[in-house]
Amino acid sequence: MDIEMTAIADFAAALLLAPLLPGIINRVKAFFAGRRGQSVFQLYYDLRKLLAKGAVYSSASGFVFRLGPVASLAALLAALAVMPAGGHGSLASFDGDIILFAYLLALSRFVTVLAALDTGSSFGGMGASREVFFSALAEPAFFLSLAVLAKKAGAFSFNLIFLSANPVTGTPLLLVLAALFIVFLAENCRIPFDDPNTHLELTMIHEVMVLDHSGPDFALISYGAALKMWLLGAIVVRLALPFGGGTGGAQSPALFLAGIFALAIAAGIVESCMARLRLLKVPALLLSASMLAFAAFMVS
Amino acid sequence: MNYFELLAVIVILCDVALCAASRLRVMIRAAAVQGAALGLLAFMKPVTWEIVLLSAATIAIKAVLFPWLLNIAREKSKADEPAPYVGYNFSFAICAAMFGVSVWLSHRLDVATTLMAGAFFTVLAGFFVIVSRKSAFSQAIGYLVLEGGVYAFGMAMPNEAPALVELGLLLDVFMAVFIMGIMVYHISREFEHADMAKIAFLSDLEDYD
Amino acid sequence: MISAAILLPAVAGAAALFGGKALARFLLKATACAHLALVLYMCVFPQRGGYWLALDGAGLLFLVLASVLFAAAAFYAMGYLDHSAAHREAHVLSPLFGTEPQPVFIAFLLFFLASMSFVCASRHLGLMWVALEATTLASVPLICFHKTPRSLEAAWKYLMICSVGIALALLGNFFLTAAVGAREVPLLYDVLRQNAAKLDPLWLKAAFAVTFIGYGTKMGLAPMHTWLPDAHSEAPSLVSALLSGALLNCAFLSMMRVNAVCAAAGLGAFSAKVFLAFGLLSVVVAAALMLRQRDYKRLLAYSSVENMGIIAVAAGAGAPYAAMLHAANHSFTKAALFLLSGNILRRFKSKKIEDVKGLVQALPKTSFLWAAGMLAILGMPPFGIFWSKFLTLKALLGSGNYWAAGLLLFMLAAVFAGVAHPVMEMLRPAEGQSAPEPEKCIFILPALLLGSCTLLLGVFIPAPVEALLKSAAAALGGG
Amino acid sequence: MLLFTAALLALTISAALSLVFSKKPAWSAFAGAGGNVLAAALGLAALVFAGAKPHLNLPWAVPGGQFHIALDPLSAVFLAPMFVLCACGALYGVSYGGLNRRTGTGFLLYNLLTASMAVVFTARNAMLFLAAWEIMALCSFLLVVTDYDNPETRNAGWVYLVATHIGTAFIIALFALAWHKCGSTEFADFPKAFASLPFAAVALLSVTGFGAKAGFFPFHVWLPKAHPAAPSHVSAVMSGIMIKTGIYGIIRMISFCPPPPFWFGGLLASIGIISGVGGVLFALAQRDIKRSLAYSSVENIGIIALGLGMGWMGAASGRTDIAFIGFAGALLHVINHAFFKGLLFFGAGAVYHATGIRDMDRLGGLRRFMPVTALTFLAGSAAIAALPPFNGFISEFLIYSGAFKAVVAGRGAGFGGLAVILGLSLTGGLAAACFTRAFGIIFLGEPRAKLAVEHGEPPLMAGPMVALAALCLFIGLAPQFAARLVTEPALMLSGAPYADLPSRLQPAGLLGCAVVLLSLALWFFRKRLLAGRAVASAPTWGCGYSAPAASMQYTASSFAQPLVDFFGIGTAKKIEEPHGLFPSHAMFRSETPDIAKSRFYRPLFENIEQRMSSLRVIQHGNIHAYILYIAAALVALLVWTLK
Repeated sequence: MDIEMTAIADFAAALLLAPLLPGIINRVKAFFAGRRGQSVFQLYYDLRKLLAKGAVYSSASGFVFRLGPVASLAALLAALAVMPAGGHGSLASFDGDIILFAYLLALSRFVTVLAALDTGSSFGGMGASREVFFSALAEPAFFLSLAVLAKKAGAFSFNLIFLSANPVTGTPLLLVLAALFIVFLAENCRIPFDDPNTHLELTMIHEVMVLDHSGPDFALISYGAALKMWLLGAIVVRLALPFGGGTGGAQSPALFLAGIFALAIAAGIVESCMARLRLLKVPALLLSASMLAFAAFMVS
Repeated sequence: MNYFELLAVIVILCDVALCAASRLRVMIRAAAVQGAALGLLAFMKPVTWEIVLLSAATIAIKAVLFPWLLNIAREKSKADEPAPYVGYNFSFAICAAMFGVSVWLSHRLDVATTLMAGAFFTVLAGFFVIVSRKSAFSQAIGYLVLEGGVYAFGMAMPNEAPALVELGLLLDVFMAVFIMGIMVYHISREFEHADMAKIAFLSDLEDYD
Repeated sequence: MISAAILLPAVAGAAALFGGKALARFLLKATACAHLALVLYMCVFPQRGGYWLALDGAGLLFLVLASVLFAAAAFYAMGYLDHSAAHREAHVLSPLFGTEPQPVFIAFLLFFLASMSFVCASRHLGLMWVALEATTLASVPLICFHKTPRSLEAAWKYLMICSVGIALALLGNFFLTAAVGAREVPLLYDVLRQNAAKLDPLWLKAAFAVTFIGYGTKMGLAPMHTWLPDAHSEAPSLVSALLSGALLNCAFLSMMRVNAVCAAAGLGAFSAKVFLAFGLLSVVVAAALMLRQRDYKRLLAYSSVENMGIIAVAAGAGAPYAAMLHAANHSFTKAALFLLSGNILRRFKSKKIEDVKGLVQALPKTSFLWAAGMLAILGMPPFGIFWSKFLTLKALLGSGNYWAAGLLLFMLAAVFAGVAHPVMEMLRPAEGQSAPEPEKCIFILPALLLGSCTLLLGVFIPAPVEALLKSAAAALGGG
Repeated sequence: MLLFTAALLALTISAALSLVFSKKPAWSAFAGAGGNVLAAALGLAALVFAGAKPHLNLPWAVPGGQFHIALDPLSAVFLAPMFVLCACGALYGVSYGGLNRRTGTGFLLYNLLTASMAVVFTARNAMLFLAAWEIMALCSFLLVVTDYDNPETRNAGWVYLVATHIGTAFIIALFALAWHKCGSTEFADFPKAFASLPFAAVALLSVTGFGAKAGFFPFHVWLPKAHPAAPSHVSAVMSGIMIKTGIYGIIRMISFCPPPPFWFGGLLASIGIISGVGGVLFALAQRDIKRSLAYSSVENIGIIALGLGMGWMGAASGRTDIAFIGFAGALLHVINHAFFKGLLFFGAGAVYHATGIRDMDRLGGLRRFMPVTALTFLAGSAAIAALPPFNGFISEFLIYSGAFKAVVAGRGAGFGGLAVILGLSLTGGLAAACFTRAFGIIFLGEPRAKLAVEHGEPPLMAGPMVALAALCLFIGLAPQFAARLVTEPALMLSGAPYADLPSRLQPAGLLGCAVVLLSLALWFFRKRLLAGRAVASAPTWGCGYSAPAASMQYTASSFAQPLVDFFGIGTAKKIEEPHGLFPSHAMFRSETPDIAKSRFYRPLFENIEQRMSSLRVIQHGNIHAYILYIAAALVALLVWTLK
């Protein structure tokens, strides 16, 4: 694999800029609420603070609790290597890397859920059970969208899909984007599915799983969450913006960054305008995402 | 109306008497007369000393020995004769029907002699007695009559069976009714009655859970 | 030599009848061994047949089966008679003969063997009929040896139904003579087959139909099977072993003789259809009556009806070799199972399956053989019945009647489910089981030998046995 | 071929020896386990050094019988995992079963089971195949009912025996038809027979017959009853290898037929989806560990069926490359499933051996007592949930690639590919749920009931588990070796000219290594960070609740409740609400009976039994009626004859 310099630059950019996204979303929510809101770089400060702190481990937890954050971040970093996140080709690209990408996300979810169960508290179990339930329904939607992309692009590798001669356009594009946006919100536990900054453990999903982590572990987890947002956002962005336009040439990184920040803003807007869905209504939304992707497949 | 026609008619009349008889003694006497008639029928074939020997044995066994054996068993068991499934009068109608069928059958198989019709009628009568009478005695007599019918059918055949087979046949019939007599004696002693309708313990009918 | 095989047991029987208990027991053992030796000798050096008596392949096969089973039953009887004499005073015919019951029992056992040998060896169809009637008469006193009310009822039903059936068979024989017509053709098997073409087809078909019903009653095909479960479950176990293992085969032999004549006269298709219909009906009726059966001896009896149905189906599907192999396998397995059921009955004093608990602790050797025998009779591979069932199915599918094959497979599966459950219930452990009493080898050895015969046929059919089966199939294969 | 026959001999001789020494359990255990391990070594050597056309042909005097076995690449794919897993199972069985009077017969049956499976995979004669097939069924039945005392095991054994027998009936019908058509029982002549038989008949007979053994969804009913009843090392071998004989049967029989039409691939794919989703849903709904693992075997068989369906759909639509990838994925999943399912059953067995409890709701926090089992069970769970560094991902990756290639190809195969993707993704998500539940509830958190558990596991149990976990990781990280084993048979089945499978799997393996290396790096980074700092331990945050109890943790049924209720598979719930001011007792219990059994098989069989036992009335005991039967039969026959 000839790894050009641009791919490495994109990889580094992603690592650096990922924590910005949550900051932007919180800033947009604050703006809508008439508040000034915390600084966009708040997550950077938190990370620096957490990495400097000690840690408190629950007496009930064991080895898996400590392995959770580490393995989850490792999986996300590997997923980043496969995703052409910077506007050019990705570090590693081969037939079927979209499958590996999906299953790396599944691996990070797997170890986070196990870490939550290891705390021995009923809240950890509750969060884990809901997380597993929603991701089981989100998975088919994600794969159906990938199928649509693969069918249009005639190949099933991210690079070839994004740089393909005839990208997805027209109604199929809209349908796939809608589906992927719903999956983006579900996977990153944004508002319609889960409220990231709620205080009532009974309602949390993602937050309650990481409730017991502290110090450097919590830093790794928050950084992982930001990275995950970047990854899934990159897919939506690379599809939405009219890159390449059939030439298959490299797209300017600046345009890509603008796109991903715009996506963050859109997510912030959605979060400000909607309240959390009732738990029993969430599966309906995920199924609608699958329907959208299926419709896209039919149409294209 | 040669003698053999007469003998065939006697066989038929005995069958009718059997089907309609209400008391066991009458049935035994009718079976004895029929046995004698069948024995005499053997002389239809060209007479050789084997034929004479055979018919004498038949008469001795069917007309003399069986009635004596059955009467002994009957007195010892002191069993009263249970009513048959089919009323006596109605059995007359069945006799007529059976005779009609046997005549039709003998014409259908183009062997239309009275003896052939008589043979079929006796076989059917034997079946009827076994099926309709409840007492074990009457079943034994029914079997005897059935055997007689088949023997008569053999007589009516053009070519005669070898003597050894005839003898074996007779020996078997004798042994069969002999053992039946003993069995009836034991059943009547064991169950105090010989009504086979009541003796039906061996069955798979009891309902399962 | 052939007539010796018949006269030897007959004479021994007569001697036993009037001799003392010791003489009778000695005669039983001696005759069993002598008869077996004679039969095996006749296998090695085929005998030239006479006018009345001759041994073709089929006759020889069924004679060997009868002889082997009789030897096993004879040795089992040694232990059985000591046991039963000590426990229950039984006198069936003794008042007439004024002697101990045992000699009478042994005498009729020997008469039974003599009559079966007579059936296998007779060439003349009329003579064969006489022999078959003799087997019935010889076996009736054996069934009601213990003179319990139930065995008397069973014996009477057996006698009455079989005699009526056999009388019909005699009628069939006379129909056959009518079919021969005026020509002086004696009812000799080979002669009949040679000029079968000249027989009047209408009479021949009628003769076949009547003899089929007659001998079918003796063979236990549905709907004439009604006597079989009663007789085989109420008789002493060694008698039911002989009844199931050897007697049913003789009835099948006589039926196949008449079938061969029909096939030679070109009516093979017609007779095959009759065999197939009655065979399948027997399998269906037996399967229905085996489901949720609560008496293990009746279960074995119905299994005999089912296996006779399978043999009839094999004959009907045009696979005489499969029919012969299945008859041999079935005889060995069923006889072994009946002998074992005798052990179980003696230990648990009840024929009800739910009364038999903790068989494994109580009778370890019997329970192992019982489980193996049940697996064998259900057609699991290491045993021979699997192959004969497979061949029957192949013949059925080959001859194109797929529905019959489907029905047979379904019924076999139903029987498997129906039988496997009670057998597992019998082997279940029971709490508070008394120490297992020593099982006398006289009760185990015969069943073990018979079981190993069927295992041998399952694993590896030796060449001489193969030859015997092939010649038997050829003898009855007919035209 | 000599090595392979040596392996078979080693198995049979060691089986006999273990019976002979049954008086001295230690000796019989040594003979049995040693024999099995030796046979495994010989067998694997036979696979590696197989000669040009290795086959052994001995006469066998059984009607149509011929002892004809041969090794070919397709058999090798099934034999390799069999030898490995059976050897591990033998070692595991020594300490799991303990040394008692049953050890001798246990190893006799276990080694005979291994030998019969080996013969099933290599038999080239229908009679030998059937004999080995039924002996395998008989040995596994006797092993399932080892614990004969409790009625549940007996019932499970009975259901298993009847199910296999019915399945075998279809196979017997198939072989009988073939024997009649081509006049010989040699598999070499079967193509001639199957060419003249209608393909639908052969396909349906083999899918039903072999599907019943493989455990396709409608026929799987015996699997969740039989596997939990068997001792763990036996259920590991049954789940890992024995149900694969069904898959092997289908592949072998269809390879004799002319190239199957498109609908056959569609049929297998739809069976795969139903079995996959249905199996994992019922695995989620079970509280008994081994029942859950048994249902997940049904799911994995569904995944294999998806791969095969993809293969045949690809072949039918002329795309041999899709066919190749589909078959390669299915065959690789056969191997992978054998390893990780065996590992999981060993883990469940170790838990049962230590605690005597199989109900997950009463277990928990076992990682403190059984660290090795916990670690290996974690590896097994990750592998079965098809997560990257492990082997489960590699085979599903292949099936996915085949499906995506079909989607890219478009037209008919496209929709087939989409269906496969949908089935696989749903099954993957649910499998992750099922096995996070299994591992989390059993090994993590606090013990939910008082458990009398001694620390650590016997070495003979830990060894095989570690070995299998290492094997799963090795195939996951370096898939090119396993790919080489699978390439040839996949080529043979798909008819593709040439395909470079190792290079297709290489990147997936490399990224697996990347994940492992990154985790290690981050682990040491974290350890260095915390080196100097204060690391305290405190009770878990219970949102301020004053007296948190271990029983307040999420249990297996509550963990699965959202998913199980969403898909609605007939869970029966028994609830006793607390009532009164000071409620004393409340109880919630949920039970999920098998939907196929309760809705389809039970009513069907009761109906049949009802109808058949109505025939019993003919045996009522009255002699007169009996004689009427004879008369009626005579009249009927005469009328039919003379008409």
